[in-house]
Amino acid sequence: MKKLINTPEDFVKESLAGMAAAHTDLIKVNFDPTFVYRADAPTQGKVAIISGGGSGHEPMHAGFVGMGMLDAACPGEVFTSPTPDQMLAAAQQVDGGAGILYIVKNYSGDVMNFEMATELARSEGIRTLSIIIDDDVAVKDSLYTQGRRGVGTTVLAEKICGAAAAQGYSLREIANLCRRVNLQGRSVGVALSSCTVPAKGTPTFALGDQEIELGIGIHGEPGRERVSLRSGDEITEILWRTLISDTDYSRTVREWNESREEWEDVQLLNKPWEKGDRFLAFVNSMGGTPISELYLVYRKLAELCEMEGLQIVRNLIGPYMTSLEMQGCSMTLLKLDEEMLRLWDAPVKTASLRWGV
Amino acid sequence: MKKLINTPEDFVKESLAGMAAAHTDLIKVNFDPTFVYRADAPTQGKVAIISGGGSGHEPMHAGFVGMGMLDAACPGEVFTSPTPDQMLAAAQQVDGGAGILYIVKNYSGDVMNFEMATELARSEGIRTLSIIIDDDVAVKDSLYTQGRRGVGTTVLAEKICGAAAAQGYSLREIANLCRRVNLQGRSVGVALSSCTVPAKGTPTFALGDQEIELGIGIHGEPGRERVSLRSGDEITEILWRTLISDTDYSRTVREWNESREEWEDVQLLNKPWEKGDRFLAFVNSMGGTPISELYLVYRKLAELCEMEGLQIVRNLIGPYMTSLEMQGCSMTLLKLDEEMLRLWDAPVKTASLRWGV
Amino acid sequence: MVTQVQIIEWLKVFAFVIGHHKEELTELDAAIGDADHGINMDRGWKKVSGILPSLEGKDISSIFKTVSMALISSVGGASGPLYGTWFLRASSVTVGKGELTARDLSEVLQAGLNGILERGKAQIGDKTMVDVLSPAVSVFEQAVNENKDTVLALGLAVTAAEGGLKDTIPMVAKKGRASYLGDRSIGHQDPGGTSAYWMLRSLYEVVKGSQI
Amino acid sequence: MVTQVQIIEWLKVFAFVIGHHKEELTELDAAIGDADHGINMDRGWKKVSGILPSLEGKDISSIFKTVSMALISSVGGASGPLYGTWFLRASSVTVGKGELTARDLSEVLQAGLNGILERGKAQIGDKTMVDVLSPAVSVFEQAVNENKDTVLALGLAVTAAEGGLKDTIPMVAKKGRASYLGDRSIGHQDPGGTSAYWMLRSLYEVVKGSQI
Ligand SMILES: Nc1ncnc2c1ncn2[C@@H]1O[C@H](COP(=O)(O)OP(=O)(O)O)[C@@H](O)[C@H]1O
Ligand SMILES: Nc1ncnc2c1ncn2[C@@H]1O[C@H](COP(=O)(O)OP(=O)(O)O)[C@@H](O)[C@H]1O
Ligand SMILES: [Mg+2]
Ligand SMILES: [Mg+2]
Ligand SMILES: [Mg+2]
Ligand SMILES: [Mg+2]
Repeated sequence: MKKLINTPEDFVKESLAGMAAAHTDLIKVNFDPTFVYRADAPTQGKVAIISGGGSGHEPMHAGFVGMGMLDAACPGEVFTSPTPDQMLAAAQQVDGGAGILYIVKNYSGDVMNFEMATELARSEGIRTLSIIIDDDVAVKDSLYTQGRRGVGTTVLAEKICGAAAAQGYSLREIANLCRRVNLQGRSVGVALSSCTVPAKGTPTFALGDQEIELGIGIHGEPGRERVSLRSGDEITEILWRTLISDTDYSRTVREWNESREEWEDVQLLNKPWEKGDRFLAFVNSMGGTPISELYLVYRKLAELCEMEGLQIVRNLIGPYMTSLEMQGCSMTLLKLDEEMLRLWDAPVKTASLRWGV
Repeated sequence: MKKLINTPEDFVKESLAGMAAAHTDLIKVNFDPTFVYRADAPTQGKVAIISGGGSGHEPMHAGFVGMGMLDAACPGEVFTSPTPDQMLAAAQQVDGGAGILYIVKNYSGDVMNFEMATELARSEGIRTLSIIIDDDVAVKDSLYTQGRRGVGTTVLAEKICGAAAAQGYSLREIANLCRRVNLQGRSVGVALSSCTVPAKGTPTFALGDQEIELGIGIHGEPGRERVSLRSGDEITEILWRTLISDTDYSRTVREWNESREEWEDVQLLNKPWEKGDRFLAFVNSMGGTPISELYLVYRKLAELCEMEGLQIVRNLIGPYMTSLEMQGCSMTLLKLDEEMLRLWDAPVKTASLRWGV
Repeated sequence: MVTQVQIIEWLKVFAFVIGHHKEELTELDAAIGDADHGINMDRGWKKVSGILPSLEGKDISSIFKTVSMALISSVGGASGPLYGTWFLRASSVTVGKGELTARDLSEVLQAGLNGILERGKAQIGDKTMVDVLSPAVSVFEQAVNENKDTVLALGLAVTAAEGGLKDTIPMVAKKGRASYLGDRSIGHQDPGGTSAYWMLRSLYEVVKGSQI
Repeated sequence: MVTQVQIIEWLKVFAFVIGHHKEELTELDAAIGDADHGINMDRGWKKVSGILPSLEGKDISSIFKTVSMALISSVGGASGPLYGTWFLRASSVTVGKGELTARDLSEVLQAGLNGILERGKAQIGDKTMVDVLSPAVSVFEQAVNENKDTVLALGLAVTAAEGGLKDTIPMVAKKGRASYLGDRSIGHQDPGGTSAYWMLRSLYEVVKGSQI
């Protein structure tokens, strides 16, 4: 294993310390428990958006803490969910009195830890809701699995909800918006190489010289199919077809019912896409793939969408949700409505996403 | 070789096509000859800044075309200098009547091609100057080599000169500024892995499992020393020491003499650094190293500078000048004066560097 | 009877066993998960080990509560909240107790399992720790109902747990990361089930050992 | 006498030879440069090949000028401007010529070399194409002064070029990418020198062949 690290145990903390040192105007970091938060938090009267998850996906999430996006991020160990005490402490730190939204990716660990945190925060009198992102269409079934994983749409939901919070939306409105974004986003990834978790020291999985894994998860979870290496255009077309041919995904998720003060199972169904719909296209590097290749993928993606009558009106291209040094990319299409488009365009100032300011 | 590409021959063009498709508001791309230029060029009365070099270093340079930075970029084939016809056509496209500055990295191919382009552009009546960036302290001698290579400082010079051009500086002023930036910037890189040029299909060099190459060039040029793998902090300290212990670098470069209308050899000497000086620290990924590791490097770098009494007042951390999918990083320290700092902070809106707007 | 001292001894032994089996648990998780179960558990149980000396003399419920908090705040992943919840529920049903009768222990095991079921929504056959804990809880309860003594009942429970653990091998995972593998999860033993088996086995060994 | 037809034949043959030695040139460049010299040259000379048919009947100076422009705009790297400059200078000294005497050819070779020296600032012994072209130019000039005929003079020049090429092997590179290697460049033959050798050798073969 070759990495610019000291010891696997210190990797996350030292990386966060460097990040905080680099962006003193934007963020602060707290250790024991670990969380990164806006330097100017709390903003009184503003809903605070908190996300979190295992480390190793940088810049997600800490790189998205700042004006117009996240108020705090809770990084776990590499590829390991953070813990409820981190999430609670972050909530206490950034609560501006208007409530907290936890944006949670659908991994069993993340979901359970954030559920505990939601219960803890609420019991401490902080009005807290959580919304699950589960947009990875590589997972077909929800009945017989943990359900779809949360991937690319997470970044887009964080941006859109962060803008809504900055504009004074209420907690309930933002939770509804976040759920809507999730139901209109679909993602799928491909790995050209594995990655190595520092604590393990050897690659998470093995891929042959001429093999790629379609539908890879961001922790190296096995995808739909292992196929032989093919051209960038062909790979792009396969990913794209996987996205557009996916319809009617239905699942049950647990959301907090504020009137009954308990968890309730909610049945959710993905929104269908139609010709003429407008999209945000997100082509994301898994970490080891340079942006030149992402642009090559985007070129074909734009061509395919155009042919199919799907309008790409915004895009995001780069390494935003990585899997350490894994080579490959993920593709997310998010159907935009007027409100989401406006919120996407709103100013944002974070370490890794910035415009309008 | 596993990459998201179609054929090696089409890689650069297809990637640029995707880039242009993604950023229609910012840039346009021309093929035959190939160059990327600001969608709103030319800006009448503004000096135009043009850079270029081999492809494979994305986002440099095309990702820096836009408001407040480059007016055009000329990408060559992967790791191969672009040609004078590209540079001339770019100059003709973006010339706003106030002249053109070519920012050139010190590689024999780049230098000679840009020299020819300067002669061609001037013979076509476009007032053109060129400044050489040669900041890679890994190359010790200038007498017995091509001299130091142009690396990290290039990105910083492009930003600073682009801001100066936007603020109405004259061509001569910008050329002087660019030269000054170069004389105050020092860089050095380290490779943890090689990279594979698509047309070749096999790694440029071989590194053992426990080896790293200190002082690597951005095309995989051999560095100062091949040493055994060590901790991120140790590597950071070695790179940093290489930078701060470098003084009095002197070389002869060729600049155009406008009064004599011919090339003249100019003797240049690096500016020394002193305790209390203020710096921009640039920690750059070689492509395959994720930002989490860059932050870990930055943490140690900041600590070392603090100890040494060198003040880091600005930083840039991320994959800005890559070598395809190479793992490793480069470190640049640029001593800032008041004017450079002000120009660094000025608004910039490009595909890969954006703030203030 | 299981004494407060035995409880602390059990936690110490379990922490040791986790450290000892760290690589093995991680390898099991590498096959069908994300190769961190041993690391996660060891991180948490190292923390518990550090706290244990300060718990000598405390009542059993407080011990469980403290262990729960330590696990919740350090294990992470899926197993953190699950083991954390197990000890939280164990704490709830042992308030004020200085030692546990066989029936008390049965309640602890039942409450712990219920906590895991509520938190994780797994069902029997989903290839999780539930498949190990659930048969053990039933067998223990039945043994207690038949007035078997604690050691014997625990022995039977551990045997049932071991059976449940082996049964996870041919199962298709339906919860946790392993569920993404679908049929490819067949043929591998569940890592969380394995650590849960060691939790019961450690308890049995401690309680049995002190009796001799 | 070298006729206009022979010049075109030469360019054709050289383009073919470059294509044929593409991998070899690239391998030489891989050892001490960036593994693209064969690719660069082949890209340029493929382009020249495509243009050649349209040059039949043109005067030699125009042919050289067109080839120069094609090379400059397609080879890239260091060799693009160098070969481009060679042909540009060759064009300047052949204005109005339909065929070249031995003395004309000597001037072409001298002008081309001077162009490369001005553009690249390399000196003899820097391990570049200069080390191949320079001895060839001197030998050719001397042979012409001694009134040797073109074929013989070219033969001597090619032999000198080959000697110069072999001489690059023990040299330490001081220009171009290879210079970063320092002493590590010793023991490798210069790629640009190799292609330059083939340029002269192709000319010789064509001029000799047509004489028979
Ligand atoms: N929903 C669930 N209910 C019960 N047990 C579960 C559930 N999800 C996962 N597990 C258990 O957790 C174990 C994995 O734990 P661990 O590897 O520490 O966490 P993670 O899967 O987050 O990496 C699995 O082997 C399984 O026994
Ligand atoms: N300054 C120079 N003067 C003369 N020849 C040079 C000079 N720099 C490089 N060369 C020649 O160019 C060759 C390399 O060409 P090529 O590989 O095509 O370009 P690059 O080095 O830009 O990749 C070298 O082998 C050498 O012969
Ligand atoms: Mg995990
Ligand atoms: Mg080259
Ligand atoms: Mg795991
Ligand atoms: Mg080369």
